[in-house]
Amino acid sequence: MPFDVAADVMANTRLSADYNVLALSAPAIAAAATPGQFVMVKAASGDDPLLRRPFSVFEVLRDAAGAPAGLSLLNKRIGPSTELLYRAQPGDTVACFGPLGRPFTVADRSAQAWMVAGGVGLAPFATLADALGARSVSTTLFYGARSRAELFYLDFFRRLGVELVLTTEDGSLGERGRIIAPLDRRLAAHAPHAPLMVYACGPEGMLAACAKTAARYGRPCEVSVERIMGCGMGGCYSCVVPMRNDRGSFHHVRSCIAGPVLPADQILWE
Amino acid sequence: MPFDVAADVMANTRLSADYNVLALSAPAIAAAATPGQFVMVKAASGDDPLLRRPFSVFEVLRDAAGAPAGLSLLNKRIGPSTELLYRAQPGDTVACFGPLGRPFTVADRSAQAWMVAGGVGLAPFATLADALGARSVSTTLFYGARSRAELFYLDFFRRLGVELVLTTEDGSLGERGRIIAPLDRRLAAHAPHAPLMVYACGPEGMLAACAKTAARYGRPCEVSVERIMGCGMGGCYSCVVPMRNDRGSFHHVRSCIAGPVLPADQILWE
Amino acid sequence: MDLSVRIGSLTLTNPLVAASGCFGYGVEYADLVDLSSLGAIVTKGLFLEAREGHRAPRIVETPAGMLNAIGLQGIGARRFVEDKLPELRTRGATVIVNVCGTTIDEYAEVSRILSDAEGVAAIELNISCPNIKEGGIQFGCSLDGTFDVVSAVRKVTRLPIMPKLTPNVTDVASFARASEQAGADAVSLVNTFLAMVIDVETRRPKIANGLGGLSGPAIRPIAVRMVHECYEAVKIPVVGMGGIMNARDALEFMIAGAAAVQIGTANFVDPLIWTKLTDGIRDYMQRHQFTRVTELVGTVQTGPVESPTGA
Amino acid sequence: MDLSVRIGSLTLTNPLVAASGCFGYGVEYADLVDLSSLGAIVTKGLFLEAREGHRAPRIVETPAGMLNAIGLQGIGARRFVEDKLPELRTRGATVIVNVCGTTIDEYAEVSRILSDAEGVAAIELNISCPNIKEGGIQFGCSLDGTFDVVSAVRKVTRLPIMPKLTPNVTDVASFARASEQAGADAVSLVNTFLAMVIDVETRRPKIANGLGGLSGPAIRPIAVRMVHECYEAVKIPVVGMGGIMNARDALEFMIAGAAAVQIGTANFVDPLIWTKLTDGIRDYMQRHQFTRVTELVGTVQTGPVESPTGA
Ligand SMILES: Cc1cc2nc3c(=O)[nH]c(=O)nc-3n(C[C@H](O)[C@H](O)[C@H](O)COP(=O)(O)OP(=O)(O)OC[C@H]3O[C@@H](n4cnc5c(N)ncnc54)[C@H](O)[C@@H]3O)c2cc1C
Ligand SMILES: Cc1cc2nc3c(=O)[nH]c(=O)nc-3n(C[C@H](O)[C@H](O)[C@H](O)COP(=O)(O)OP(=O)(O)OC[C@H]3O[C@@H](n4cnc5c(N)ncnc54)[C@H](O)[C@@H]3O)c2cc1C
Ligand SMILES: Cc1cc2nc3c(=O)[nH]c(=O)nc-3n(C[C@H](O)[C@H](O)[C@H](O)COP(=O)(O)O)c2cc1C
Ligand SMILES: Cc1cc2nc3c(=O)[nH]c(=O)nc-3n(C[C@H](O)[C@H](O)[C@H](O)COP(=O)(O)O)c2cc1C
Ligand code: FES
Ligand code: FES
Repeated sequence: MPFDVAADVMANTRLSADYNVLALSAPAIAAAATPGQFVMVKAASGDDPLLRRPFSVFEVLRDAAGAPAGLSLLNKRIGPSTELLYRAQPGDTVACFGPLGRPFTVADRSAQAWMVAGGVGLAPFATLADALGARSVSTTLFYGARSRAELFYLDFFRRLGVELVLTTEDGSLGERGRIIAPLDRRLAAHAPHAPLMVYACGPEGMLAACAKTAARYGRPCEVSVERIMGCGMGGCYSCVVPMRNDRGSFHHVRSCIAGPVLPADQILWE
Repeated sequence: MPFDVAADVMANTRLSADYNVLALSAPAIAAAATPGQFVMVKAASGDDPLLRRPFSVFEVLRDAAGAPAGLSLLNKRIGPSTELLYRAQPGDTVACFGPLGRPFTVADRSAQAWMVAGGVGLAPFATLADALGARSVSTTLFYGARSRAELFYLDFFRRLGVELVLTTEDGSLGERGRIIAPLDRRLAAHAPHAPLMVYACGPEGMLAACAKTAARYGRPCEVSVERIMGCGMGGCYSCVVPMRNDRGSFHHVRSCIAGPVLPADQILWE
Repeated sequence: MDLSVRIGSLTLTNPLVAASGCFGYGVEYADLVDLSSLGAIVTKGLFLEAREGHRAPRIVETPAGMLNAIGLQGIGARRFVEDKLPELRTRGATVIVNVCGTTIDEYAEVSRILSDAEGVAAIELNISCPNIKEGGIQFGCSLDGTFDVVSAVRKVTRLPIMPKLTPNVTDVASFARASEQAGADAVSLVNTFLAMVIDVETRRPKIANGLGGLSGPAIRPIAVRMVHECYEAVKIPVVGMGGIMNARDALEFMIAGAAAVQIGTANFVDPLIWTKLTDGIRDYMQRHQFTRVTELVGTVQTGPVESPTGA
Repeated sequence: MDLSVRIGSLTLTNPLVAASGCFGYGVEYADLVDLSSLGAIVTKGLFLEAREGHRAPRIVETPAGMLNAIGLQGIGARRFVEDKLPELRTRGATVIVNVCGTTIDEYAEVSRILSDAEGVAAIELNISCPNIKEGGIQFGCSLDGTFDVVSAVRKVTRLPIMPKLTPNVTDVASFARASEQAGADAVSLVNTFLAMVIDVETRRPKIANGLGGLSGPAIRPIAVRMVHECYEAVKIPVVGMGGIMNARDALEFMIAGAAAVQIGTANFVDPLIWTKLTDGIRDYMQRHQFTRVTELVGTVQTGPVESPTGA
């Protein structure tokens, strides 16, 4: 069950001119969250912006005794709500409702886990990497961004023993280009019978490419989709994704409750 | 001419659970402001609250060299905009447009000046007291509030040599009751031919009582009226006050440009 | 303190109702909110058959509001009765079904199916959805159409009928009167305002359907005015909505003339709004010494305040 | 880059116009804003005689909007010509006068006085003020009334005439058509939405007049839709307004079909908005490679986006 918390801002760490990590005090949500779930957040006090916005739970923060004390958001500033979250300071409170949605299926030790992140699509993978690490799953992060300055938390993942495959559009770190290229090469090289699970989060085009690539090599793939969400609870039918059905047609599922994590091969990519 | 400044918050001093003094960096406005003028302020970044709100210039703040560097507002929290001003922190900016409106007529040394303030109506009198002090006008502040905890800046006025007459509704400081009572007594006792100017700012009922009392003793009185203001520039006709005219009738004047300081005896009190 | 209100033969334990399309089928919220504590819930609009609705994006935020064009995605009347109604009954919900139709016959047929089912408390006739051409607004924008739909449904059901009026008309009160004359037990209003948001970079509408319906606090002052006009025009109860965000807003509608209120968009912003609303209304009634919430309805004094200026 | 636009025989140097009632008589802003840099300014509404208007409070803020009922306080047509017009001419302002009337004859008489004066560029016929009963809305809510007022004024003036339409109707495009048929050179819209805000503590309306008109960003999505409908319905230019707060919003209206735009409420929030608007429009035109601002008008593509789902 989700909780609604008037969360105190614990810290705001600016990562770049557009990215920050906002730490919120919300023990109940933090204790319940599983990798891939999200929260609905509202920073404004008035009616503009009106609606809450969906954000992945980035980190679960723990107190000295190791108990869940809060969560952090990896926030990218692109409009009014993300602007408010970029500017939030200790002393402010943020309305935070969650955890919500269907999480990733955490692979077990018999499989390898490949996480594919584009830009702010990194957000759900910190907790997923944690969970995979707890199961000793061998994990790789494919992570692409515009430039070196927008590849964050690399040491965090290294510390968890996650292998990093990086790309930047300007070639300032890792391979130059998009993240699908190394993913494709690695998939081609991967032993056909070694179990593997692909997880992806990022822009729609990247997700579609990732889904196609995984399918080409017959690998299961879960993607975390991003739709405009009004409620996060299945109430408004705004967040639909067309999914193939048996009858060769499609039906619209609400990605806030059937997702945001969905099986890539069932999505009717547009 | 008024200036529009995106003013940095320099300091926020909380005076009580509802009152604060907000210091804003706005040299151009500070240099131009005269006692009784106001600024139109917007603290929200979005469209809610939408409109700016009028605030008296409380203090003109000066830098080490004595040059005007900013201004402060004496803010009382009563709704969304004043709530934002109560919570503002250094690092925030506030849109501030001014100075606006017709100021007080500063008495000259031949007269005594009596300032009558109710609650947050104290705001315009800090700069007026300064200006009167500069002209060596003997000045008294009649200042009423709900309780001792809401009588602010007494030392500030004492330092300027202003005589204080205080009332509180609960009797916790000064005389118990409303400020009109001591004003009335003092007026009655004041030598009929000694020139005197009464200035008043506060709730509408207090202003009307003050106007009536001053008129009863034949004393000139200027009041700073408070109307809901949409623009502060004479553009919207929202802020009107009915003023008597020669033909025994009334006309509506825009208190943002004809006031906020108006001759008390011409107002048609309701 | 008595919070109960009556809509025709139906008594609601309190005046707070979840608005259609903003609360799924109710079951989505069953673990979060005690459904039996709401005055009623109105379901997402239902046609006879299932519909997939419009493609995404289906909503866009606007200043203090939102535009939606969902396109009435829904599972159809029969599957609703089979799949959703049993759980809603178990949870103790008072269920009002929002009925859609492309023809008068479809309205009547859907209403008949719901009347035969166990657990439907009332029917809200959606003759005002601005988002699909064949979604009923052709009836809702014509006095004859409104009269005809209500009359036809009146013939097939004894459940309370409440046509939901569109605000996109010159004189909404005349539609309330037409509904009353056709035998409606109540009217509800407002549905959303037909509106448009354009992405200037692409020069395309921001939602896939092009036009959408505006809801949320932005429209509240218009909705309050319309509810008041209908209250003055008819004797049947008026159920008010449009941008209610808190107890103050709910009270504003009741004081304007609403016998009950619906909460739509606010439920997205605050899914736990219901107890806050009840608490706020109770607090107000205590402060103003009302013992029955119905005493509040229509108490707004619109007469001019006397003024010495005579202006 | 060419920002000029045409309204009948009148050419404006740019499409940015100060809306009636939101810019006084223009002279109030003359020291702050270079009046000649605006496309035009529309004066506060003028009757034949002076009026004191309603008593205060005359406005109340609403979510992302405001309600006003000023009651058309004004100095009357003749005093405007004597007292204000000379300064406006000196300042180089293009002056459109917002003309009010309680009768068709009054509209004609005021228009005649203004036509005889030096320095009036066009007439905006206010047949849509929701705030006073005899303020013209009786004409603006009837197709015949609209036709009759426009025809009568057409007979007495060769100035461009632009009736200002009310949004409080079912089909605003039909009013644009009636205006066109009666000889209008343009139409402007929207005036404010009739609305109401109640103080729940006193159970009285928050503004003295009871009802008022809603303006500001809250109404923008509805206004954009209406401007687009009128653009599709008539050949004469449509002047759009309703909640424009910045260059993006102005562009949105033009893309929807507005030949020029008016800025009302935003002027209160940002009295120095004008250069920001011009800069923003220039920047957009550069980025999107438009050389004439008129090329933008009505370019919205409302057709459905193709979709593999066919939804
Ligand atoms: C499940 C999920 C998880 C997400 N996790 C993150 C995250 O961890 N970090 C992060 O920075 N962003 C995340 N996002 C995206 C984030 O929700 C949007 O960036 C944010 O809503 C933009 O709001 P705004 O007011 O700043 O911008 P706006 O100007 O309102 O919108 C800019 C763009 O953001 C998208 N958007 C707007 N409203 C919504 C909405 N209600 N729901 C979804 N998208 C919207 C639209 O594409 C829009 O064009 C996530 C989205 C989803 C659906
Ligand atoms: C010339 C002038 C000088 C003022 N100086 C000060 C000052 O120095 N310190 C201070 O604390 N307050 C001052 N005020 C009052 C201040 O403007 C209001 O308290 C403020 O606008 C309330 O806004 P809100 O959003 O907090 O409350 P809201 O909930 O919006 O309003 C609460 C009440 O405040 C009043 N109000 C609302 N909007 C306006 C408006 N646009 N203009 C005027 N009154 C409004 C109304 O009576 C309203 O009922 C002054 C007002 C005027 C006219
Ligand atoms: C996402 C969404 C979906 C809606 N779906 C329906 C619907 O199916 N049937 C209906 O009658 N009204 C529907 N409405 C309208 C609401 O029930 C309500 O009339 C309107 O939103 C105004 O109330 P509000 O401002 O509280 O949301 C919908 C509104 C929204 C926001
Ligand atoms: C305070 C105020 C006064 C107004 N007075 C008039 C008027 O005299 N004549 C008129 O035609 N419109 C008047 N209007 C309507 C505006 O011109 C404009 O049509 C409306 O406000 C919508 O635009 P906006 O949202 O940009 O303000 C007034 C609006 C406001 C807010
Ligand atoms: S966000 Fe409302 S149904 Fe998914
Ligand atoms: S506040 Fe707009 S005219 Fe005075």
